[in-house]
Amino acid sequence: MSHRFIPLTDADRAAMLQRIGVNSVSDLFADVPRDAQYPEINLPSALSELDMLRTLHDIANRNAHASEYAFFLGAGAYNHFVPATVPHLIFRSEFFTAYTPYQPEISQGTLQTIFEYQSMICDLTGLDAANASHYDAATAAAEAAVMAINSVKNGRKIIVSPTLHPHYRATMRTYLEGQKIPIVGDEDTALSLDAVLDQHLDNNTAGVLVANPDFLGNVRDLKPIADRVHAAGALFIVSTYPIALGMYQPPSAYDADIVIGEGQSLGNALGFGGPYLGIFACKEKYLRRMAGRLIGQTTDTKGRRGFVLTLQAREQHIRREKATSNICTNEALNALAACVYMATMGKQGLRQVAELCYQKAHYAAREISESRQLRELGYRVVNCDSANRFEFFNEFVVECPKSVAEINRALAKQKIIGGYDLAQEYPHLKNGMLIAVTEMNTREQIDALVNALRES
Amino acid sequence: MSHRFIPLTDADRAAMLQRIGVNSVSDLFADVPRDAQYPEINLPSALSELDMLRTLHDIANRNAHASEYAFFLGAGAYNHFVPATVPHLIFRSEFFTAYTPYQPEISQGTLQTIFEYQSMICDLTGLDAANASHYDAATAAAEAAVMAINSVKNGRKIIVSPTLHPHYRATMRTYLEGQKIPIVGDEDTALSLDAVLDQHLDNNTAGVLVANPDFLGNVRDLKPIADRVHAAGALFIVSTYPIALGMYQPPSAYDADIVIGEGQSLGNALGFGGPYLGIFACKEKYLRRMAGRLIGQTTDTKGRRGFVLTLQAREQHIRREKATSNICTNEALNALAACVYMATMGKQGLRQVAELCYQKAHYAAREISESRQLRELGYRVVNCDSANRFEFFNEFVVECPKSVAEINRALAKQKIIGGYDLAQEYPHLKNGMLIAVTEMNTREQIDALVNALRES
Amino acid sequence: MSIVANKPEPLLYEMSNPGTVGYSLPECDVPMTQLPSDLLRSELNLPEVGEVDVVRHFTRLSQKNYCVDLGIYPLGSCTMKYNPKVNEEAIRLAGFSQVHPMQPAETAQGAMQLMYELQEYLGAISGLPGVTLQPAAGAQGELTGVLVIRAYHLARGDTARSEILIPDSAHGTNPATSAMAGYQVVQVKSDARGNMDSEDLRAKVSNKTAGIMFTNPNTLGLFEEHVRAVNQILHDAGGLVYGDGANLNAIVGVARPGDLGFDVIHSNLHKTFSVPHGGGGPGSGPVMVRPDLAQFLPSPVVAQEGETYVFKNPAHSIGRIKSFWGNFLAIVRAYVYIRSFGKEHLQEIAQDSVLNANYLLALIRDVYDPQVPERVCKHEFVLNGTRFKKEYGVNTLDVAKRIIDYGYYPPTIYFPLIVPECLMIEPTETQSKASLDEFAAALRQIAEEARANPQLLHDAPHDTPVTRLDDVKAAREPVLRYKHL
Amino acid sequence: MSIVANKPEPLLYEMSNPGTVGYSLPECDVPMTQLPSDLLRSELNLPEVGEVDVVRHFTRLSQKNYCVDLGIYPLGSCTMKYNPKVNEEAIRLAGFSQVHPMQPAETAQGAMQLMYELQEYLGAISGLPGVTLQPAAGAQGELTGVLVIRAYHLARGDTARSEILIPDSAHGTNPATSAMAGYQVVQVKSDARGNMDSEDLRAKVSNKTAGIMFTNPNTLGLFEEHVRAVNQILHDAGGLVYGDGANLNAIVGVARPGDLGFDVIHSNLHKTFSVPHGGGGPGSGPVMVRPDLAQFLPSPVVAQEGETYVFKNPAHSIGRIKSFWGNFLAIVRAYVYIRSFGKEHLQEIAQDSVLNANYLLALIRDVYDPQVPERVCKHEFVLNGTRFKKEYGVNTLDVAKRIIDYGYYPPTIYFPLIVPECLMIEPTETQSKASLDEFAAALRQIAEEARANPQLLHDAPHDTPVTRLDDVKAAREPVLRYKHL
Ligand SMILES: Cc1ncc(COP(=O)(O)O)c(C=O)c1O
Ligand SMILES: Cc1ncc(COP(=O)(O)O)c(C=O)c1O
Repeated sequence: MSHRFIPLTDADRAAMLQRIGVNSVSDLFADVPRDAQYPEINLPSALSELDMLRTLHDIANRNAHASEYAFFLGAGAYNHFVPATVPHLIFRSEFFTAYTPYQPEISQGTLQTIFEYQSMICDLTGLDAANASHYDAATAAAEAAVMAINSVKNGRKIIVSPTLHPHYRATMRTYLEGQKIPIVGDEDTALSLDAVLDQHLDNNTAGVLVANPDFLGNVRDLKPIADRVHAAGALFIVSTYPIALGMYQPPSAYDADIVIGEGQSLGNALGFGGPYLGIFACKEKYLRRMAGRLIGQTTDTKGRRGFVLTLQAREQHIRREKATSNICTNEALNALAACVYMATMGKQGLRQVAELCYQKAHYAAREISESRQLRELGYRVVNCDSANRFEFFNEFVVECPKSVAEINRALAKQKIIGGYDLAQEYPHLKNGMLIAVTEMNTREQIDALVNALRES
Repeated sequence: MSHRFIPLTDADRAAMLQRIGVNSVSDLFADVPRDAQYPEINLPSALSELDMLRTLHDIANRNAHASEYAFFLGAGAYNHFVPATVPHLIFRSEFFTAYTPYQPEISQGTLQTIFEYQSMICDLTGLDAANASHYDAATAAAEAAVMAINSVKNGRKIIVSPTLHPHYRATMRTYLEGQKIPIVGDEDTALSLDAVLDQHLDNNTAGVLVANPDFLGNVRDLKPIADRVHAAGALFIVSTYPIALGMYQPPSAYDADIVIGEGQSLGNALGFGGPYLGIFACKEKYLRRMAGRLIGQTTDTKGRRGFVLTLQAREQHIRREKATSNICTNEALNALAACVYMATMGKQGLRQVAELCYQKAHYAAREISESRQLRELGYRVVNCDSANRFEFFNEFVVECPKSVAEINRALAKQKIIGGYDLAQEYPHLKNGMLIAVTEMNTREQIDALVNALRES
Repeated sequence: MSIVANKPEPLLYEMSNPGTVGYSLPECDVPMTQLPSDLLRSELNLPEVGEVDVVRHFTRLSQKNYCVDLGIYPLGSCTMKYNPKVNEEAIRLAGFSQVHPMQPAETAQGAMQLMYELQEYLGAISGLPGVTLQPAAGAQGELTGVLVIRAYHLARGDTARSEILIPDSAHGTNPATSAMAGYQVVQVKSDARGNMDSEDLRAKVSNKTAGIMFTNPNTLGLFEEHVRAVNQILHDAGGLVYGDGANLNAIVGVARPGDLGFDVIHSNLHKTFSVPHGGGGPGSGPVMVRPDLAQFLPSPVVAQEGETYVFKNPAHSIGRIKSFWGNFLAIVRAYVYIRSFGKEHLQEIAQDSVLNANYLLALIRDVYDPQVPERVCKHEFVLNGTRFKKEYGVNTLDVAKRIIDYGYYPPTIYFPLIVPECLMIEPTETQSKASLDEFAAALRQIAEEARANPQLLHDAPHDTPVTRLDDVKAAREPVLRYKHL
Repeated sequence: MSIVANKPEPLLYEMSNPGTVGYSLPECDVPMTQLPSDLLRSELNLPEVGEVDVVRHFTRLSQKNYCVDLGIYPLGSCTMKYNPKVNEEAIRLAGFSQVHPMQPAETAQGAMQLMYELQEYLGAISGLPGVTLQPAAGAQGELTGVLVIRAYHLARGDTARSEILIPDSAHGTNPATSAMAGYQVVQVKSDARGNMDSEDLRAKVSNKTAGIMFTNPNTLGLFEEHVRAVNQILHDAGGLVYGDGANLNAIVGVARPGDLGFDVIHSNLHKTFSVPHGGGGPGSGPVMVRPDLAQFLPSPVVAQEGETYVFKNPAHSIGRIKSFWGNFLAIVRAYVYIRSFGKEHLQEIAQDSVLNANYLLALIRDVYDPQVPERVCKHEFVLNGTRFKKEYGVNTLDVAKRIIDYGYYPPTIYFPLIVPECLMIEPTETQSKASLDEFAAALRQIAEEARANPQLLHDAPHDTPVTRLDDVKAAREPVLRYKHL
């Protein structure tokens, strides 16, 4: 029997071979070494659609998910509300099964939506230009580092803040390894950013990459840092969490040259880590050094507005080994999701999401820090200063009396996914749990977490 | 704040009122009795999308469903496989949010698909013409009865087989009550069809409605019945289960004049009973007496093929009180689902579904009837003749040693939804359980059912 | 894609290639039984097409349809409002879509709770607390309601009532329903203000009158100014008042039919409560009645017993009106619409739909002719095209077809039947002011074209996959199915 | 809808109406904290649009796109095959879509099992059993693979290798990748049969060679006839062989790169294994390596320990290549594609894609000029448009734009760079014979038009929302965002 995904019958095949003028399909593979043909391949047998679905249900059922568990886990990926408009629109075949918009006359849908995405990212970050996406924030960070190296005359190294996401720092190292560009600054993850700059910032610095909110949830005005970085002639690169920008001042306010960020939170599923969305924006003057695709507005022969892929001369298709990046396939559909998300939430909605995150996280932190019982057990919220003032957005660190892994195992039994275990990446935060709270966490869930900590 | 479903702001409203030339919205309601305006309406408060979804999840979680339970329940609604093409296509906005295709130039999508649906129903039933749907099989049965009354000169009553679905019989009675047309034949639900005809068939009979497969699952060659009915000058109306027609001879083979059926099984969700799909087909000569919408093929002013609503002069829009039916909104999207389903399954697929149902049901019946233990407990499969030959499609009756409701309660604890309890509708089948088996029931599930019956 | 959308699409049958499959099924996992060879069919002429071509065929066809999600769909009397996308998530939940109507009530408490709550909401909204969700559409709601009226009279031994009054502006389903229920239809004239002519009404009401069926606001988009008087006349004569709730959108939250003297009403959930129309259906047409009529409602309704929901048969039920319990998945959507607005916002539906209609009318009333220019309309309004026909030789069909060229669905035309060359426009509350401004601009331009270049309208539409189709041919030699070669 | 699709669509920003909302969120249910006023932003210029207009805007825009679900999308090198719809059900399961990458491994065993199994399948299919699923796309797979090669040499203390050989037919990502990894690119010429020129290869290989990167079949759609010899030359020189698996579709199930002498290969899951392209992404580009190279793969990979799946860091890993574990939801889709074909049908993908390409070529080879006419092609073929340009004054861009008028997406053009006026066609295995016949007929007609009426091609496309756009203007004065007034 024919396979449902291949609309050819044996009669078709015979007629086609005849038309081609060969006797059999194997004539079409005559140039493939005979002895290598048709190896035994160890795969399971074909599944019907029904059995496939059953298998997938079984597999999916082995994962704890956010419809059944209360999630207090962030660390770069966040459980935010996705309005129904997003899946409805991005899964329209016309967007979903199209390719990169090479032929603009029949790709205006993708082109205009990505142009709108670029515009919204500019508004959100305050920067001048944004590209049509990187794989994720980690690779956007690496590309930003490359861009800084290429933009700064004596740029020979990159400084990263220790509170930049550990995966981003690791990815940057892998990316820049071949080009022998050192990434410094996170040797001691307990050091403050100022101390790091004291130690490393010099005239050979191409860029300084700082997260805001940082990996531990803290937010601050980075203007003083930016000034130091600029004074040294380096580019100031900020990694951001776009939901936070619903309420906080944009990185342009503290003069960031490049902004990167993880766009997952803008309407994209958690999806066990991907596909996500690498946001990348920069100031106008660095525009032509930016990697990735750009959509530009222009006019057609009849004077009508239209959108095209532009400045392609920067890209690998044309520049080949002189391109600064090899990126080709990107995360266009995730950018579309972000675009639909921002369109649906709008100016007011994005602010409200941010404030809900802020309020709920601060409530959670307060409940934990003010619980005498938890204090006695040895729990302590780290992100509060001596005056007991909290300075974070929606994520904060709790120092626990025992291993976070152990606590999380107990929480999971109560259908709670606890916070990120900082033990490995931030050894100075012994038994540190990084707790994230979003608009998806109800007060009831937060109270349940606090209770569960008491009992765990 | 504005509501998300109403894209007007207060500023808009003010400008619009001004343009209209009134002072306030209440001026627009001046003709509504003042004292009746703005009553206190006892409704819950508005829910955000997220809270709405949470509420719906909670409600849905209170229902046992076929992803978690093994279903052996049919009785007119069946748990069949729905290929992914069906939801993907029918939920395209262009189909889903369109109205009845009154303006054919911009409704060819709906029109052509329904034309294809009509064609497929004709092929499936063997009849000449099919309409674009009734609400469900029950109302299609009622409309068929009306059509018979209008088509047969001395037609003054309708005979129904006792093994026609009880809901269809009840609905026919309600529909025909006002017109004072008696429905007879099911006074004693234990009587055979032949005995019923002996008792009721005469020259005043307008139509005889028989189910095949019948409500108890049995299939037979109805030619002898059809001959008797036709000899009496009445119309022979057959209620069918379209999946069964994947393997069984079409009703045209035994000369049915009208075929009705429940189209739910063709790609429509169980959905707690609706929306479903009333199939209605008839011989050419009765065509102009058929109720409901019809799509016809024609040409446009440039000679291009196109499809239109046709023979509308039969309908209530134009004939008003002289119309034979008041149907207006129908089940077009369910007909589309059936169309996509049949397109996906095709000739071979529909046959295979039918055979799987047949095989699995017969396996189940055999396992039950051949289990010594069950026999000793008092279980007996009714649908087998003295030679122990089974004559049913995918549903059969098991006589149980105790109340079916009680057994079903026990089964539900094991995540099995047992068969339909016949006690009320078929008192002669004391403790009768009507068990349905489809391609969705694995051998494992069937074996689990048999085991559970042993223990219940 | 315009180019693809304008290409002719073959019938699936014409794409069929024997041996191709688009399906897959598991192997048979049980021992085989011999099939009953004497009962098997020999052939089944369904098309044979691969999955990819099934998907492409229907995707391409879909693009030949206009829909609410593309723009304004101002079909008067149809309430083509935006359908919230959250419902698509909701109705796909296995706990709704994969629930069997006959499974034990203990295992379907969620579904029954939702139905019970919707019954309560519709009772509260209509002011008529007896509710059945069983009817599948408005027309079936009408039949249900009229049969309830019939049962009421019969239960009182009042067997002589054989007539139903219906205004001449009524939708065709009203007279058709009355006839189905065994009643004679007596037509009541409309007056110049679009109300029922009260003299005619008084003349026609009698002790043969079982009741009256009317829509309020009516199909002219006008609220019956003497609604209480009309209902009083009926009640005085021993008749009941049936409200065709197709136009409930205009008053939902602002006034309750029960408070206005209606005894029975249906609501088209696919209109007021935003169940998508699906190219013609499915819908849902619950019926609400005053308390003493609840005993006649179809079986079953959902009742609450302690913490448990149960199906109950009303004491003197008219019986079943369809199989199972109603169009449940449509009911879920209406439930969402009501709860999304809630008690705080519900009346905005009516207020803004009426505001939108009056605004749109204000934008065009100098170039088109409102049927009753002296009144404010409710959620829709009716234009009279007589002048266009006389002065420009352009009829309403031409205007409608020309609207297509501007990228909009045309309004309802030639209904209600009492208005010559009728054009009936209903914008709904889900249109923005900007979208009405644009639509009005198009209508104004068309009026200008009708004057200056009527041929443009006669030839419209111009850029559609097909243009005007031969209806006469379609009806004279009906081709209702693909004919195998 | 053609008329709607051809209307200009405003930018969302241009639709914005201050105060309108398309969202809703729950009330804050916790006691409030003072916001940090010194850190707050004063304005955020996002558009303000209601839900209905959000939906309509993007629905209308979607109809301005061609897509696989509308018809053939014969972009050479891109493998635009049909995307099974079952995946849309699959990836919406909460157990996939709502799983956090950092949650404890015990709570994500299903996801890890699926990843582990896909690693095994890709190892089996490629003949290279070390697998990472981390790369997000082909290009990132390339970088990963080249860094693995680099790590291999360095681990052996072989620090002098600074060059990567790349044939002149290569995709731009190959040289760009090599440069990113710190290598010099040395180009190898192609010969007249479309193979690598073996003399040139021998001349360029040396003890400075870290490896070679090539695609097989290559971007001419031709299988490297001396694949084993090439690989032997590299291995003899101490270099490794990187296979760009973008064209794996042509040989999947028929031959394994590992058996042909490749050491490292990536697979674009969005090509061979039917992950939808999403208008440019996301994709997924797993890398497969021979056993001794597995120690260098990115961290982490999924391993099995007893009944449990765990993340493990390879001993001498090159490090992370992105955050988390890879494009998981893309991985799910590839998993479905492989299991839907299974061991019985897998090779049909290659066989039928090659059959389709050769058939299509046979239908048009008398009117278009294949670049290497003497060979059978694999899953795609390349035409040379020089004659059209010379004889008719029609260039390949004109031909491509004219194809749009026939309702198809044009093939890849001007790639590979070594073929003048190149047109590169890949039909994939998911096209029916009938669809190829139709497409060929259109191509033949266009060839005839090029001769008879070249202006028709110069002016194409004719019925699209916009026609040829001014690229120069776009690049010279870039407008990359909406500018607020
Ligand atoms: C005024 C009026 N009454 C009744 C109906 C019939 O309702 P349904 O189509 O839901 O059966 C309609 C439908 O258009 C209507 O407009
Ligand atoms: C031959 C070849 N190599 C590499 C790539 C890059 O792959 P990706 O787009 O997945 O990054 C492509 C993509 O088109 C290709 O065709």
